[in-house]
Amino acid sequence: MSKDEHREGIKGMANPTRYGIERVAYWLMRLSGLGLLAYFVGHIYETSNILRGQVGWNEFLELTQTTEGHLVLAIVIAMCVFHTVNGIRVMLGHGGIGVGKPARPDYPYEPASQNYRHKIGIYSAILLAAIAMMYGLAVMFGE
Amino acid sequence: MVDSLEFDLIICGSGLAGLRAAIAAAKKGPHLKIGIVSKVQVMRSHSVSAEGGTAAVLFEDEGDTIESHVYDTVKGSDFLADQDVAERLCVEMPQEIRQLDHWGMPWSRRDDGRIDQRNFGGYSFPRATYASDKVGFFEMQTLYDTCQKFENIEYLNEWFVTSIIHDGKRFMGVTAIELGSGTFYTIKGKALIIATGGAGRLYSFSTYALSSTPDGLDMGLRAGMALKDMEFVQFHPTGILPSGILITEGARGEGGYLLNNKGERFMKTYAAGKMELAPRDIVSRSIMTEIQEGRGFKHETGVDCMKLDLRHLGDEKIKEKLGGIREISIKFSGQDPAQDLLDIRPVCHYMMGGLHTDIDGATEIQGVWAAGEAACNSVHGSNRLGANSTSECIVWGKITGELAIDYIQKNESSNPWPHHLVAAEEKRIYDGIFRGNGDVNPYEIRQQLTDTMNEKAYVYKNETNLVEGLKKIRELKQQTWKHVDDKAKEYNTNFANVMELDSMFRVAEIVLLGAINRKESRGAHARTDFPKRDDANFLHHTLAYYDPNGPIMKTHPVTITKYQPVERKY
Amino acid sequence: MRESTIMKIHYGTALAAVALVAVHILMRLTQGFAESLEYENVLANYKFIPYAAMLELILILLSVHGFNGLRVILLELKQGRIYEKAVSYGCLAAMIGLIAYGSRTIIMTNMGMV
Amino acid sequence: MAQVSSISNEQTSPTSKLITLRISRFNPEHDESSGFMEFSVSYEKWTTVLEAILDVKKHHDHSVGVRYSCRQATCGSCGMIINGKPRLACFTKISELNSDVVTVEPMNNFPIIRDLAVKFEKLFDTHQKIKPYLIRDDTEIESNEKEFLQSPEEVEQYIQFANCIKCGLCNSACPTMATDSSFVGPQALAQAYRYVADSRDKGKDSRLKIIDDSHGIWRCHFAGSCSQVCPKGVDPAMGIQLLRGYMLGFRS
Ligand SMILES: Cc1cc2nc3c(=O)[nH]c(=O)nc-3n(C[C@H](O)[C@H](O)[C@H](O)COP(=O)(O)OP(=O)(O)OC[C@H]3O[C@@H](n4cnc5c(N)ncnc54)[C@H](O)[C@@H]3O)c2cc1C
Ligand code: HEM
Ligand code: SF4
Ligand code: F3S
Ligand code: FES
Repeated sequence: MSKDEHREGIKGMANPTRYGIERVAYWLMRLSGLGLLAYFVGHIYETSNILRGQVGWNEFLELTQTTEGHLVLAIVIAMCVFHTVNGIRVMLGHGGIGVGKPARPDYPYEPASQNYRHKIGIYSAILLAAIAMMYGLAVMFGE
Repeated sequence: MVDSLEFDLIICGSGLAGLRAAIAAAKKGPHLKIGIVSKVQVMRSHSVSAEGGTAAVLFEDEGDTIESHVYDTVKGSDFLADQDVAERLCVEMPQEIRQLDHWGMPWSRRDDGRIDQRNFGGYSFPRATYASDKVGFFEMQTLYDTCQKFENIEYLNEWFVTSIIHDGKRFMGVTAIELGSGTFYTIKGKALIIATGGAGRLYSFSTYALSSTPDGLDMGLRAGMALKDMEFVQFHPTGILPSGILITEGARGEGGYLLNNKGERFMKTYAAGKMELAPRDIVSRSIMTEIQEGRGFKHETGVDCMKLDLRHLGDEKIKEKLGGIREISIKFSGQDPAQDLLDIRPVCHYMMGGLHTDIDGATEIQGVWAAGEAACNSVHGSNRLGANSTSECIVWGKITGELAIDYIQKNESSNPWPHHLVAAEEKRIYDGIFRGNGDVNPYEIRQQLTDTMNEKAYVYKNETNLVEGLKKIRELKQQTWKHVDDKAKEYNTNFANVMELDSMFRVAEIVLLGAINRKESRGAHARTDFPKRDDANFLHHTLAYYDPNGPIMKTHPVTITKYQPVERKY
Repeated sequence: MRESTIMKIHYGTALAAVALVAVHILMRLTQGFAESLEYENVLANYKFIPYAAMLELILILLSVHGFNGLRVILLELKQGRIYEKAVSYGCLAAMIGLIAYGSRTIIMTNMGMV
Repeated sequence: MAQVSSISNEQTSPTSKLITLRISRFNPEHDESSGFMEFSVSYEKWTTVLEAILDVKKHHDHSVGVRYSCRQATCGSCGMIINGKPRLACFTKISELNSDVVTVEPMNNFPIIRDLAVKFEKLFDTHQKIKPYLIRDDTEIESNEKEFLQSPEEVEQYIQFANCIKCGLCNSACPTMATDSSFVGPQALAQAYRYVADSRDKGKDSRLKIIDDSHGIWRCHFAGSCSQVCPKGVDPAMGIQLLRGYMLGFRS
């Protein structure tokens, strides 16, 4: 990216402030997507330890079944729930569902696509993610 | 060596007229190179601000006739219009409306799917074709977007044209500055269409875009063409305070009232037959008379004004048909037309005058046409009816575009390129202006000039004021404002602004001189010292030619075909 | 491949994954979390062919989805013909690699090669 | 007869207040990097940011580079970043910013020409690329005997998108635009939808093909920032999702 294009760059792309909850959702979606991918790769590696037999598996389990490991897992749960719920919302949106109907705009213009349905979708994705994370923490630390 | 470009056809100005010409030309001469040169980015031209409508006869099945459109136009012009020209406008227009429709224009529709029309001032049939209240904007969009189809059109965005180069008889090219880089260019061409629009920024209280300055007109003037009928400046009755942004005549077309401080619809005193929908010159004068007789209001800026009442139209109708002015009044004036009365006042809105052309839009130089508001083919005479101007732009855009192509295909120019003229022009703008010296702020001079025009040549004029105005402007001209403090080449709007100011002096002088000479009242030209129309002495057009010692004024006959002048009553 | 086809796959894999991942996680929860991770239980799961098949499916779906997601992000970050080619093929290779690696685990475990 | 005099911008009334206007200055040909210049300007409740900038240009520093024309939010010239967000200078009143400092910068994601003026070539090019005109049989388009009938409801389907003034604010706000120099952008995508949704048009397939590209419509993630900054209520985000609905087979 050449400097004289005056693009906002990654900082601008990744800055979730300024533009309301939809932009926050965009940002969380990216982050959770990448996070999940990272976890997923790790997870595949983790499970491959089963090939090393009971000893190897347990060795590895010990590594992950720590407080830090549980915290990471809790975050993964949250990311997964958010990414899934918001993913469904985004897919509906991308299909043109729930984004409002075209109509003559009246001043002051309030974009119909930034509507309460999608906002509720985003908030519930965040909420569900939080609940799931709590639940996960409870399960993991409860024992 | 001066950098150089070459086109077959150069179109200077990218408003409605310029773009319509470009399409007509591109279709007719698919192998010719067409360049649209504009000092603003092509689609930013002033035409986007046109709001209310475009006049055309569409409903002959419901009783409208071309004949009636012609007569309304001629009567509206106070019989100064060339009647053959007016007829041409009205005959050509209906098909242009449909052509725009076929190009994607989002005309407002009737329930049966046909294109709708609304009422407008001075017409005997509702024939202003509209698209909400953003007619000019949508027309510009339609034309701009249609231009995108043609590969032989090139856009020179933000190129300031400074002069026309010709060999005394025939057109050869123009000189221009590419604002982005600051490079001075010659653009060679076989034909030119001037579509540089009106010059309403001669007045400080104006509906025009800030870019509507007289440099286009001045360019023609300096090249030896005449400016015609410049004394006729239209004041639109309803410019909203404090900005002067237009509240379209469509607001009254949809049923809005004008009220004085007694709460009366005062138009009943002045034009009982048409009330608020009398032609603009009459409504503007009525407002000023009311104000002068003490029945006006004071705006919080201290300026006198009148009220426009749209409340009875209801929120829904306002949103549907007048969404643009609703936005404007809420945003810029804090008044919601559904609840508040709007503060309005007559405002400089249109120039009937312009570069002298014949019925085909041809100027006095071979290979140069003029179209749109920059041209004066005398279709509007001394007062334009609302909605007739966008029509004019479209019709003569098309006519000149096609004629220019015919001309290019028939003529091969072979005269040697006049380098000395280019050198002289370079000297004029770089030595005379860019490297000029002085300590007077040109922007303050511009403010004073435009304020003077507002004060001395407003709705009502008289000898004393006009002469004072002329004197003041000549004084201002003598001051040392000819300098550009911004020394950079790139995007030097300071330079452009000072060149604009330079052109304002020449054109303002012609407006005032024309007004002083015309000792009668006709259409938009209202003299308190000569309140009557005087056909015996003044049924003629005014021409002004450039001369270094001040303009040379001449007259030109009016073409009258069917309609003998009678008293104009509504 | 047309971008629309790729993105349809992206959405399709996401949708299919919703159901499958749900089952996968529910399994962890029905048994009790720690218990579910015990070697015998895990091994038993792997040996249960329908479950192993489901794991394989999840593996493929999420690898495709995830690495295409990565491709999208990388494409948006920087442009250029060579870079874009590298990103596309790189993601494809990573995707195939991960699927191969994961499949190895599943198949070998399933066949009792532990 | 006395004429009522003009309204001059320079009038200072007792109601006028002062703000600090910070203008970003940069001439890429001469300067290494951009910097700010500060001016103190007075304003009334209706004063727009554009008026304040022009006031500076007239009275303090003639060399401020700024693009403007209509001053009524219809020409799309004056987009810039005002206090951190892309807005039209002529459509932003100082009084509504609720701040003693007004900072103006050139729009992001457009190359700077000078100070506040940016290059639009890219936007114009992408706009042209999506075929922004009615596509149907040429003889039908060029005949001007009869209008194409279109009901008010059919107009309603696209009129919102036809309000676009090509100001570029949406392209400046969009997160994809922030890093992707090849992305078509919300402006052009909304225009693609404008013509697709027009009942007179028959060019849907060819337009869909153009935007079905690795830097086409799919690079929109429904972040919605475009719609939030659009000064004309165009709602590009909606148009883009509806357009994508066609491509995903949700609509036909
Ligand atoms: C607020 C408003 C509302 C209106 N509403 C209506 C209406 O409802 N109906 C109606 O019929 N009429 C209306 N009019 C009148 C009508 O809009 C104008 O007459 C018409 O738009 C003029 O168009 P044009 O093509 O001649 O020029 P413009 O649109 O004014 O364009 C002039 C072009 O010339 C270019 N130019 C100028 N000088 C130079 C130079 N030196 N070098 C390079 N380029 C140059 C400019 O960049 C611009 O592109 C309205 C006018 C105003 C002010
Ligand atoms: C199971 C439910 C899931 C659903 C419904 C889902 C849905 C989606 C959707 C719709 C997108 C596109 C977002 C956009 O274009 O704006 C997306 C992007 C992405 N997904 Fe998923 N996804 C799921 C699981 C996963 C998992 C498990 C991973 C990790 C392997 C993942 C990784 C990604 C990545 C990296 C992106 C790109 C991020 C972006 O473009 O914003 N997804 N997902
Ligand atoms: S969609 Fe809105 S923000 Fe984008 S260019 Fe058009 S008017 Fe401006
Ligand atoms: S901000 Fe950009 S990501 Fe899409 S919804 Fe608008 S184009
Ligand atoms: S000056 Fe035209 S949009 Fe602001």
